[in-house]
Amino acid sequence: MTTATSPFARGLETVGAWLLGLLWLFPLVYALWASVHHRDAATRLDLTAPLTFDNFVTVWNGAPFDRYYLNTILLVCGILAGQLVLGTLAAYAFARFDFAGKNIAFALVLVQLMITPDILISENYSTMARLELVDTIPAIGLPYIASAFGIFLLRQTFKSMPIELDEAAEIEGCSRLGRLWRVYVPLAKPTLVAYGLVSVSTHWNNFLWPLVITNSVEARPLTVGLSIYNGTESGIDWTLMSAATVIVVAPLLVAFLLFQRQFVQSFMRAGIR
Amino acid sequence: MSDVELRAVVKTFPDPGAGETTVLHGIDIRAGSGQFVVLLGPSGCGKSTSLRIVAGLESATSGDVLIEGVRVNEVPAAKRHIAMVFQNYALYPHLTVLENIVFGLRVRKVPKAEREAKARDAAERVGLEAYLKRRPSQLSGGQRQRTALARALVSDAKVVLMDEPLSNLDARLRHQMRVELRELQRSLGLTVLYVTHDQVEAMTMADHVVVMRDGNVAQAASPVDLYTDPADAGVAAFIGSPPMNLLPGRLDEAGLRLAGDGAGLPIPTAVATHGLADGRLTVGVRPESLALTDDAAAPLAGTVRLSEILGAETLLTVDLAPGEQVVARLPGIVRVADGAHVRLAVAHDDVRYFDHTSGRRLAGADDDPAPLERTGNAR
Amino acid sequence: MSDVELRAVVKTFPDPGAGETTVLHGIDIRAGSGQFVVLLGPSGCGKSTSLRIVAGLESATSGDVLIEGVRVNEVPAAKRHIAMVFQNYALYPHLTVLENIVFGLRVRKVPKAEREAKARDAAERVGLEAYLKRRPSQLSGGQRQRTALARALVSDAKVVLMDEPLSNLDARLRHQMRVELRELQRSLGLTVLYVTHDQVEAMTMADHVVVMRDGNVAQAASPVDLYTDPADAGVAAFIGSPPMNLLPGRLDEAGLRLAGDGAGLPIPTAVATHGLADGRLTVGVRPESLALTDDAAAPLAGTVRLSEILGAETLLTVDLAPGEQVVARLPGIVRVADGAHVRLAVAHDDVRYFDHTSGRRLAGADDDPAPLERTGNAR
Amino acid sequence: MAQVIDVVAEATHGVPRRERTARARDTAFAWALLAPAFLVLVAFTHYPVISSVLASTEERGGDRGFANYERMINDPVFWKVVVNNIWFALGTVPTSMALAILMAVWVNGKLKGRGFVRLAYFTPTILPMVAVASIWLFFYSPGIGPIDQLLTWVGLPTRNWLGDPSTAMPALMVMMIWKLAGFFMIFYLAGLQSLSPELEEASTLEGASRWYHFRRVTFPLLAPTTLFVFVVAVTDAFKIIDHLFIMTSGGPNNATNLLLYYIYDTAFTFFDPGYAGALTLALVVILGVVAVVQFGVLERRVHYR
Amino acid sequence: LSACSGGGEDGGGGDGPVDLTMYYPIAVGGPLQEVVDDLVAQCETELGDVSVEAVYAGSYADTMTKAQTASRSGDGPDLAVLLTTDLYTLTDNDLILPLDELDDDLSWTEEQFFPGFLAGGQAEGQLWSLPFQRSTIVQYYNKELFEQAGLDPEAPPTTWEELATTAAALQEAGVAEYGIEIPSTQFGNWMLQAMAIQSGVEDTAGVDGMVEYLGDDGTIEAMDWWLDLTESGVMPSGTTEWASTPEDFLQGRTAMMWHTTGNLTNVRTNASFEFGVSMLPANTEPGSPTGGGNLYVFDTGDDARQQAAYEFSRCLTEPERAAQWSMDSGYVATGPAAWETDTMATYAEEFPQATVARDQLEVAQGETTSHENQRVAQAINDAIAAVLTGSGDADSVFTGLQEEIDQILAPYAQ
Ligand SMILES: Nc1ncnc2c1ncn2[C@@H]1O[C@H](COP(=O)(O)OP(=O)(O)OP(=O)(O)O)[C@@H](O)[C@H]1O
Ligand SMILES: Nc1ncnc2c1ncn2[C@@H]1O[C@H](COP(=O)(O)OP(=O)(O)OP(=O)(O)O)[C@@H](O)[C@H]1O
Ligand SMILES: [Mg+2]
Ligand SMILES: [Mg+2]
Repeated sequence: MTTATSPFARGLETVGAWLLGLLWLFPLVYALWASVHHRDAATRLDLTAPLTFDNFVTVWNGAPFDRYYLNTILLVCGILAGQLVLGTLAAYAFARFDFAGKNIAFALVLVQLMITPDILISENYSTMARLELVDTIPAIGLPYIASAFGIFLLRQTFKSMPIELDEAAEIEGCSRLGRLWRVYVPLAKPTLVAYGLVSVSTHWNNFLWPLVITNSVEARPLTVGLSIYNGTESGIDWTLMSAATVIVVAPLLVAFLLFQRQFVQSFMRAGIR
Repeated sequence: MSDVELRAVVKTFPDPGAGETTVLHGIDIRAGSGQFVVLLGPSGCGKSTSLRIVAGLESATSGDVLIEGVRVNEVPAAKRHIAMVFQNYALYPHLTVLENIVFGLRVRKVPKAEREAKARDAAERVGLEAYLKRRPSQLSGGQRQRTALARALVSDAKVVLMDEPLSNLDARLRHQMRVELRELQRSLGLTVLYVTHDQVEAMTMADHVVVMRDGNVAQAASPVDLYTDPADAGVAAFIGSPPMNLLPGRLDEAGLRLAGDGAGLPIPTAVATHGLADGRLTVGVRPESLALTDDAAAPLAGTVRLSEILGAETLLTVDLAPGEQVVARLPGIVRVADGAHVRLAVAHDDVRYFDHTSGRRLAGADDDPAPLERTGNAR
Repeated sequence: MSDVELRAVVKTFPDPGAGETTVLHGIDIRAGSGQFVVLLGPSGCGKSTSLRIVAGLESATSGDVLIEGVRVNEVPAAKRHIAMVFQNYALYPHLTVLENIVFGLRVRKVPKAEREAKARDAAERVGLEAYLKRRPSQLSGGQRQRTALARALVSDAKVVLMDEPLSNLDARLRHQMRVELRELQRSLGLTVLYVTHDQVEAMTMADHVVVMRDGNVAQAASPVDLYTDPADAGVAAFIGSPPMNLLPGRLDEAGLRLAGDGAGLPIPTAVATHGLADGRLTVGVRPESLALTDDAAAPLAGTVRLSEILGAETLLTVDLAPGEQVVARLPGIVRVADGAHVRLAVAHDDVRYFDHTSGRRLAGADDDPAPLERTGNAR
Repeated sequence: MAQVIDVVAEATHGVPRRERTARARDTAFAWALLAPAFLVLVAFTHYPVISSVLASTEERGGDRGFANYERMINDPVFWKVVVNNIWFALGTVPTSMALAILMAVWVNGKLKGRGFVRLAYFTPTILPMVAVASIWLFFYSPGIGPIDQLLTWVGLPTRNWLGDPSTAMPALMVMMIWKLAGFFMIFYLAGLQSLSPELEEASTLEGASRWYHFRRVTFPLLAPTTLFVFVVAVTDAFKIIDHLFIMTSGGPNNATNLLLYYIYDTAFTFFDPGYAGALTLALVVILGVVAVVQFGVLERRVHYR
Repeated sequence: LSACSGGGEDGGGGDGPVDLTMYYPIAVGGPLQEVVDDLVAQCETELGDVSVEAVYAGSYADTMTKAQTASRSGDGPDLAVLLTTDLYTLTDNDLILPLDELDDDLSWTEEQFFPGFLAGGQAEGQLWSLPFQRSTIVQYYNKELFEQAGLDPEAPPTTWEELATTAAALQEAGVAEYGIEIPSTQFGNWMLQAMAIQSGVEDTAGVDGMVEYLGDDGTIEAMDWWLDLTESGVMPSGTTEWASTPEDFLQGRTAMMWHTTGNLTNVRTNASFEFGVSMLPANTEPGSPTGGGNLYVFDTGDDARQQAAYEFSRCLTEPERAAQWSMDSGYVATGPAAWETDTMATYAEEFPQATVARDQLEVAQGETTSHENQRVAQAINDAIAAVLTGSGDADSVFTGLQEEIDQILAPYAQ
């Protein structure tokens, strides 16, 4: 698209965007930097300091990270799958149907947005204990699979979709669920991918509830491994903490790079005029 | 058996500010099984809304929708087995042309081979074979419209609704599609409700034309009847391209006086007997009933305001008096200078008379037997 | 001064699968200042793309875009001062009709009173006064199109691009808009590039018509020249509604033989001298040049396949031989039974001759002076 | 919430019979769609909230009463954290939303190195909050932190950012803006994808500048996303407390303490579930009121399609 | 009190092994999980019929949260390592058992543990926990910087005046940005308690779960001194972060710091310079509070398990293992016997800094422990921050603080 902006203003914007980007990236860059330096160099920002991978070795040996990866991947996939299914169904109801109790129901969903599950861990622990799920991966995920955040987000997305496409599919004999699956979901792909990334990031990094509800290595996620290096009585060792952080987030960075194209695919209204 | 009927259907929309606006005031439309019914009417008169009510996309505020004689008001659109070409296409932007076309077939679980075959056939009919892999955003306007058309063609529905399905196609393609559609409709026995603004489509394709106006049915008849026997001045003025000229006329001793300095027309017997209180009426003359003449006794005379050469014919807009114009449609290319003074002959039989206030056709005029009709080579 | 020119413009799109697809193959289009230029051509031939390149919404892969003689390839759209009616309207869904219309005026900080006045005037021209407060989603198709039109009308741009701006309007409104637009264009001295599929619009509005085909300019000429002197069979077949009949012909001793059992035509002098190797050529006959006759020596004869009564005229499709049809356009309502055997007279002067392989107009044929043209009341 | 009453009223009168049956069908279907989500919501949100609020009426000794609420009204720390939270929301929400939109517009356009910049903006979302807090703790370290090093370099006096009540809160706000802007950017970016490019073309032709187009077309059309982000941003301003555990623990002297952190402390550090329940109810009420206001004012103005 | 009667059964009894769960935090950096697992395995073998699942439960706070949450669901741990200061919180919530109920004769504890550590487990005339990972506050100093500043690296300051002058001297010499850092966040109350002890305040550990020393003149004097240090510039102004103080010390930004002995291993492995550890300086007398965590046996209502848990915790705290844990973690070995083991003796020789904490125990008081302990600690921390950041003078803030604490503790007053 050609726009009214002059090349100069364009350039200025590019510079601005990049500067902001570097600023935003700085903490991660710092983490990367600290993770490959000795402890005494890490906080001195001495650019000539020698590199080392000892931190990674130390951290990797400090916890069964391989198992934690597996658990975390199972966990976030499970949560995401649940959230997408439950969220899509619920959002569809809110976005496209007019039904008795709609606003009450929506308000009840929003309550979850306002309460972080962290303060409900006591009650939720009891529930899990009653379900005999303590110390299992499903127990970590269950409280999160109905996400008000996701329902609200998808409701907004579905509501902005051209009703014409829904109508066209209805005429062609598509059932209500069929339309959800064949029209709404594919059209919401940018949002779904964005949501997926955010959800995965969130649960990948969630700590307190997984810590409380699990006891064994077989069920625990990565962040428990990371936690050993975070703010302890003896102070923070930024190099180990950074190395642990890098180990934890590296897959997320890769996932982001892989998926980012998916939410920049514009073809929204081309079929309608 | 797949006849469709709207009975006394009223449709009201909420309107910002105005509270509500009623766009259909109790219309009755019927399309018999296997019939091709065209809805015609000015922009905004409720054509699309009527189709959408038949399809079940909009619910009638009151009145009944019947398909095969059964009231279907409560049946959801997905269960009505109707195909539709939307005025705004409504193509799925995330699917290719092929996928768009087979969408309904996939929904109905038609086996893959079969649906591909059907889709290819339909694509060929509309000339899109080369574009099957494209997304709608990569198509031209006409190609999008044809995709929408093909999508309706592959469905097995016996009732097909089409909302200006050819409006963005060129004349040649449109001619071709017209023939194609009509043949398909006949061979499959489809019941078609078809909205168009194209007079030619209306006249050539329809078994039956429903002329709508302001949310009412103004007249429903066969195309020829509509042309020759318009129920009122409004319908008369709407049919034909360019439409019928409507001129104010006055009966006096000498005859029927029209605007301008022409000689006027002889009083038609039917009208004379009709007893018009003040002697005023509206006279309808089709452009093609007018011809240039040198006869000083010609009923109409005026100065040429505009001459438009269409190739096969020429349209002459003639100012009769201030604010009074007639359009004459003359065969071939006719060059007349703007501002020239011309006289126009009127084919008497082709004139229609209407009440000057209500616009109703004057009853007596019906006496003349099918007056526009003739046989043979007139030219 | 606001002439617009495309010079040797090539446009290539990336195409899924195929790598790239070239939709414009180096076209030259020129619209002089104050000219009304119509782009005509089959669906998908590149008309909208050409307009978008002029507007700056699409950049030319190669070639130049000139406005007022200055190359503007690099000038962003916003600085080109061009108004456009988009084929798919591109209305702002969140703004009312009024807000849509005044959008550009607000951009330009036109004082509120002035822009309201302008908008109301434009809305009145297109008959939308009653809908100013509505959102696009609450409008009918035609009303949306008119909103898009009004939006272009209020702009002060001297160059206006219109992409099938009347395609969804009824005949009456379309006629009215045609006159309106033309007047506006003349009085403001606008340079208009206008895409249409409507022959009448093309013929009546254009100072100049550019016929496009497959991303090339097939012919550019005044409307009448185009009609009377088509450069090749393709253009001939595209102009006119229904278009010119193209029939295979053979020269033999007796004369020019056409398909079917008709008597054929006398050999036109021009063609005879042209020296056709195998004696084969393509003969173009406009539907309105055909008339029913009883003369046994009529050049064409066949059985009626379809008769379409349009009211003012009747279209007769006649099978001459298997696979060979002609369409005749007869004035008035003509009732002929399907399957009847008819003979058709041909107005000799109106016949055009084309090379049977290349489709080129045979040079000699140009000798005949403006043959379709006549004066007076032919009927 | 408020609209509920309308709905109930609307459901019972003024609707033609046939529309009522269609509505009944919709109702059944919609609730079937909602059922799985509600099962989980009720089990893991509503039930625990109710039981913790019930616990708030239990007093030491086993009686029921409102002592915890009385105590809340008289608790200066409670009022302090509420006020803190309001400032925190005011300081973070508008800025992070504005930045998010700016970022989204930037990385949606034809920027050079778009993919990289996009990743840069998104990193705060990827990084675990505890790690982020540790890193920012370092950034803010008086003297050795990069911020102070920069200040020293340009000759400005350094500060004890987190140790000084007047700078601790703004310092945390900056970090939160950093954290949230990139997060919201993703949703704006997805929202931008649903806008028809033709609209930008149309307004460009009319001579609209990018800013004008943004203001008059893009932003209004992004309203559904904005409503979402706004509600989430406000609740997040009340909800995100992970950083406090590592950075300030709410100090110095409650200068950075937030309501939820106080609730958490009360429940799990002070072992006072009753009072925590009362505070929880206060949180839900505050956010609920804010949400009702947001919806009441905005939902009506949001143009969905 | 739901504790059931008599813990008569010996050694877990019953048939088959008893399955126990133990929660433990890791409060000092590094991979200590393996060490814990090793200790646990040793005791499993030794006791024979118990099997213990040792669950890492995050920080002390996380562990407390987890223990509390799980116990409420009847799914709690059998034993856990928790802060000694959480004692009253645990008893007030009926989560733990007094060891007297499990063992009629607890005299062995007096032999095995330093009395200063043992005191942290005593309340209401009963013993509730066994010392496990214990610490005190010590003074770390950078010998190299001392030398550079022309000070005697073997003569760290032993009084407040000396501290102030040494710090100022270090700073003036330009060898470090700050002379001393005493962290005031997170464990600020602990630091303050140390200063109060040094100013001669008694019963800072609290009496029967009540805290009464905050309004004392000595406490206010301590606070004033602390404020002086920050204001004189030998220490950063405002509050000083607990978590980043060790880093400042390791970076040479500060020449001295007060910090937990739990940090010893960390400093030892990461300091690129010679450092010394000394007892905290005295105002009127030397002194420091103890800190760290003890092993608690939880009230699970199952006699066999409770008994087994007790046996197990006893095993874990045996001198050999206490010595090993001390060397691996940096915590102070909990009793004389542990110090006398061969390995520990060698270690102390190699690394004499480790013995300072032990020696300091003689003048140590227990860490402040009260009902509503965290709330009280929070209140103290807030008051410290208020003074340090200049929002009130020590006198009025601490008088107010004592009133506030009295109010918090009023329900527990007998
Ligand atoms: N983004 C695109 N990618 C690939 N091909 C495209 C794209 N846009 C248009 N085309 C192709 O370019 C050709 C010309 O398109 P254009 O829209 O200019 O046609 P048009 O002449 O306006 O047709 P119509 O009358 O149907 O609107 C078409 O064949 C179309 O399929
Ligand atoms: N959602 C709506 N709210 C209010 N009025 C509406 C709504 N939809 C349509 N209308 C109005 O109803 C009338 C009929 O609309 P409809 O689309 O049926 O017209 P149409 O006959 O198809 O016209 P066109 O030929 O222009 O497509 C129009 O005047 C239109 O403005
Ligand atoms: Mg319509
Ligand atoms: Mg086009």
